[in-house]
Amino acid sequence: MAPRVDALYFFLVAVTTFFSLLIAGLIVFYAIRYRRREPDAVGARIEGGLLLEITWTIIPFLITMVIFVWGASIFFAMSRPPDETLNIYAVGKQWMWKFQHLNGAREINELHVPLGRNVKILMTSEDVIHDLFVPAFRVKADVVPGRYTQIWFQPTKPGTYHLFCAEYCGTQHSRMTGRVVVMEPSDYQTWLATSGTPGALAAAGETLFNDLSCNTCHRRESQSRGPSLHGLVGRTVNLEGGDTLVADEAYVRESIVNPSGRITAGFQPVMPAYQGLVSEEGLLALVEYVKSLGDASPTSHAQ
Amino acid sequence: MPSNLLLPPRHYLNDGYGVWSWLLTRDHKRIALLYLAAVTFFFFIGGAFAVMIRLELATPAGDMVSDDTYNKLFTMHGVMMVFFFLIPVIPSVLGNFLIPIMIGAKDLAFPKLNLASWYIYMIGATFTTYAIVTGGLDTGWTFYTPFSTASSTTNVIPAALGIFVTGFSSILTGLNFIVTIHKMRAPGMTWFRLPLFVWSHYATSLIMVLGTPVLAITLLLVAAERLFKFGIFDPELGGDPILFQHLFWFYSHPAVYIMILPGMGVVSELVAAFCRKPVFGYSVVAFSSLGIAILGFLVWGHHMFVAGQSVYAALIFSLLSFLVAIPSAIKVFNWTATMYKGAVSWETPMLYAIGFIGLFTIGGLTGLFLAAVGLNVHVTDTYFIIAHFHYIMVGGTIMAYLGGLHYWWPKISGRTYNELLAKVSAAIIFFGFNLTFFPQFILGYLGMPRRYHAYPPEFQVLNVLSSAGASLLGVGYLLPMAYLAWSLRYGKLVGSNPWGAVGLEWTTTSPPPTENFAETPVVTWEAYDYPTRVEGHVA
Amino acid sequence: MSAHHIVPVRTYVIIFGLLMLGTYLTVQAAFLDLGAFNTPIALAIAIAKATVVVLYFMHVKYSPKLTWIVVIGSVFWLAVLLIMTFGDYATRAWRTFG
Amino acid sequence: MPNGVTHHPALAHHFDNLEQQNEAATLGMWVFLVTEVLFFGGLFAAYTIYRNWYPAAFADASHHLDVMYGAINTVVLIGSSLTIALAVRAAQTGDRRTLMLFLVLTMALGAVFLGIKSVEYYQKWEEHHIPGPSFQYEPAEYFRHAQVFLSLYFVMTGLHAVHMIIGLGIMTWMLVWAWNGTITKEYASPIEISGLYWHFVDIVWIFLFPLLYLIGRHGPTVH
Repeated sequence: MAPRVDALYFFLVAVTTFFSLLIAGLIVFYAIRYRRREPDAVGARIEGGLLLEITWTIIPFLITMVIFVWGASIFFAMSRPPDETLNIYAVGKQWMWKFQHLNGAREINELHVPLGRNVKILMTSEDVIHDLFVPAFRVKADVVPGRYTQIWFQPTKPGTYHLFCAEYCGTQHSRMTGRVVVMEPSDYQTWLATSGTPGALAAAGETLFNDLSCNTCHRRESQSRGPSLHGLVGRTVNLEGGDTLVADEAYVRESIVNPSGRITAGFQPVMPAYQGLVSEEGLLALVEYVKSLGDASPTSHAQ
Repeated sequence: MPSNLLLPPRHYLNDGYGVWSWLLTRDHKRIALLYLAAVTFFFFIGGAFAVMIRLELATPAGDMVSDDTYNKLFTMHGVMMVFFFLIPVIPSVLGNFLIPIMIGAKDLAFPKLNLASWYIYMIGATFTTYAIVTGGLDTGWTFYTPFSTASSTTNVIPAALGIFVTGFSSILTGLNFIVTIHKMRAPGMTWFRLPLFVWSHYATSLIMVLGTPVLAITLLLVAAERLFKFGIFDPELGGDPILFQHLFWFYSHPAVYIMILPGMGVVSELVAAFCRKPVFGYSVVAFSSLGIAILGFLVWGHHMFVAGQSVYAALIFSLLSFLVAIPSAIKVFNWTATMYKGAVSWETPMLYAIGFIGLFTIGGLTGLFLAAVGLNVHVTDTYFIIAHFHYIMVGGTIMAYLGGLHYWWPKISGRTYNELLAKVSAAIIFFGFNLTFFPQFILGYLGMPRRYHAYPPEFQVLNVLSSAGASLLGVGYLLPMAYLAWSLRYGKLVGSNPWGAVGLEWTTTSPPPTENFAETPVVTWEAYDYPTRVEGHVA
Repeated sequence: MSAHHIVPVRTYVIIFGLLMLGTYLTVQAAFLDLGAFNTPIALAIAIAKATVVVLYFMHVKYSPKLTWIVVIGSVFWLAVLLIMTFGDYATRAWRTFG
Repeated sequence: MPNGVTHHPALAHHFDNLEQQNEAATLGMWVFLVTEVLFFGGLFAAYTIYRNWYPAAFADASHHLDVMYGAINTVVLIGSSLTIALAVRAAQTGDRRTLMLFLVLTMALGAVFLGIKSVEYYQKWEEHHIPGPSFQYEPAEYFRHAQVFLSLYFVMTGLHAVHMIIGLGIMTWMLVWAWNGTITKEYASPIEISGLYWHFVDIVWIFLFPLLYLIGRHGPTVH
């Protein structure tokens, strides 16, 4: 992604330099060529020229449209993560970054990623708006409390890169920095092995799922009081009142925090709101657990 | 050359003496000078904060002031400069003084309202400055929630209410200008004979009137949410922080056009006067002011490309942001075309105008980097943005303001300033400015985030360059204040038209009488109608 | 307005009657279950009432063209604020493709 | 001084004639009303977003508002629009007594409106429905979003009430001018522009009433 951004950047640098030199050159030339020689000289009476006006409206318009399309295509690619990605969760908190890998490994202000893999980071904040910015990968996105935002990138060169918080968030905004460490896939595997057990995050989610007694309503068989969560993420859910939506991590989080917002068709709004009762890390663990319930059981009620 | 001219026996400056003749005046010219004093005062406070920021950033480690103090510094610099200097400066100083004279009226439509605007501005500005100096404000001039509503512990409510009050001064000035331009033009002064200065202030007033109320309600909601724990912008209580950004930028982007459009109006006057020929494509330049004012309201989303806005909304805002760049480009081309075959003089105001055109071009084109969404993701919230808007604000508005101030100084005071000193200070300002802000483009591309108290060591060289430039710029701004004040007492006397320019303001005496004209002028000539030879011009 | 256009009392009373009717209608309509049409109807009635007040009570019907431009301008700008802000929220859930 | 015409006491020095001054005053008030439209516009934008986000909670919370009070207030305010329109007409025809009568009537209706509003606010205070630390709400799952609705309710109707109070202040000022004869047939523009302001405040309420009081008043199914 970075090379595409750089290409547009240097194209624009060229456009800016060209027009700046053109205008500056013309002004200085006219100022010298037509400088006032006698104190009461007067300039030529030129009212205007329609042809000139049209040319310097159309040409900038065309150039800007080219830049618009180019910029939009890059943005489209940026906002659409590939289907198969290595998912990492990030929680921004006043003045530190907490990263959570699927194997339960937790990192503060450090992020280890494998070379060449598509990495998607799903982010949320516990307090104010932060912004995960890795200049080397040309990616940046605000981390907004109360919802999920995401960035994705594919590291191409091993090494250590800066990670900044780019949205002002208080006293130590400028200390809320970190390092992204891109490792060879083999080194990454060894690092992963030493730092956690596979599937640990989903397991943590399951224990939380049971502790909060979610399983009393949400069970595999269909006639339970809550909709079955098996194979939920990615499936189209029919809501009360006729709307439908494709379930994603944000929908799962929203349903835990504020269930009465969107009620699955055929169910009563009886689920209590867990707003403030579950930490953001807990919510991420629950979301991971729900995603790990991959196989939609045939008897599941809600299509 | 000893000037054998004398000041006119009766003019607005000697039409009453004493403090009350100034504090209770209803003469738009005196109110303009009241604004001049107030605005200059707040400019130097904001400037002091800027110097402290640059001193801090000379070293990578944040070692001059504490984190909190630095956060207050950049917030105070932003608030002072945006709300108390850039927005009011050209409209309330030059606009107030000149619009009635340029359209041949005795005064603005509502003189008492005009004085009330000054008092509202002073109350709001001093109250906010008191709140900032005693407790400080650390939310940035943007007041982003939920930091400003839930997390900040500084004087957010006093500052928000102070800016809320100052906003009304802007609304009432805009209202005054619109009614004056519509209803009080002299006989024969049709819309297309108006000077472009008046056109650009008309467009600016539209923005002031249509945009400022939305900022007012947004700041009121922030204050209400802090006081009563409402749930409007705080996600904890069910609100949405991005809605705050929508409402805030709905005003704050048009606000940047409030800051630049008057500057464009001044430059159109300067280029016409110092080339002594009509502005190339008068009606196109006039309508592009209106185009900027209207399109300016449709583009605010480009401040929020990374804020979590929907992809499609981002694309629409990006497309419209490119469209709003076109009228500005047209203006630059028209100014350049005006200089073709003109009698181009190199007096100080023209140097400022040339500086404006060059720097504004760079500022405008770097805006295209930010309108392109894919690129915005990388450069937003970095020093690239800081450089972009300082090229427009400092390279544009302040250059135009200084140019305008020097151009109309003889009309305001009846005396002229020292030409050599003025040219030297213009050169210092131009050079100091570029040294301060051009390195920041590179810093931004390299990824140095804005509002950072400490930064990685590899950015130090560019930051030191920028800090050096800032000290030069600071000195550069002190010079005009010195020699202009000095010229009030010792400046050479000038006649009613020292530049040999065309315009109603040059037909009345310098300084003009309180009712501007002996009797209401009747306009029969087109705008910028230069005769073949300019008589009565004193070199 | 400048020509001091005097509006007969009868017109004012008729307008008042229309506004009362509008209020009655909007209250009754609220208690009927019209599904998705409830809000549009309520807004339509409110806009109609507002237009009537602007034209007759505020004399815009007899005012010069400039007043019309000011009124239409304010409605247009309010629409820009509402539509473009809501546009972001409406399209947030759309999946991006490609 | 302008050539020879008897200088009307109310004509300001910088205007050529009274007509130009009246036109300027009217245009000035209309431009001010544009700022008011956008001032309230910001609140309507917030209302639109949150009602779209939380339809069920907004409908449920809207049921806690008393439609009867809202309807009466609407009738009262439209009535005051009628009386101020008749007052403007009386000023333009130079009928001083009717002018003063209708001004008093308008102020009375305004006071009635504010009275009913304060009763409603007191009711909310009793039911602990004022957003903030003391806020309580049944059923519990709508707690947060009902608080958003009620905070919007209080900000919008509160701001409207403040504009009503300012309106009453203006009307008192006009009453004094009507009483001491400043308002005449030629110089009726102060009453005209006060009327414009009052009508605007009425229009805001015309939108507030359905949007706040009449959401989902029909049956249990939540839309």
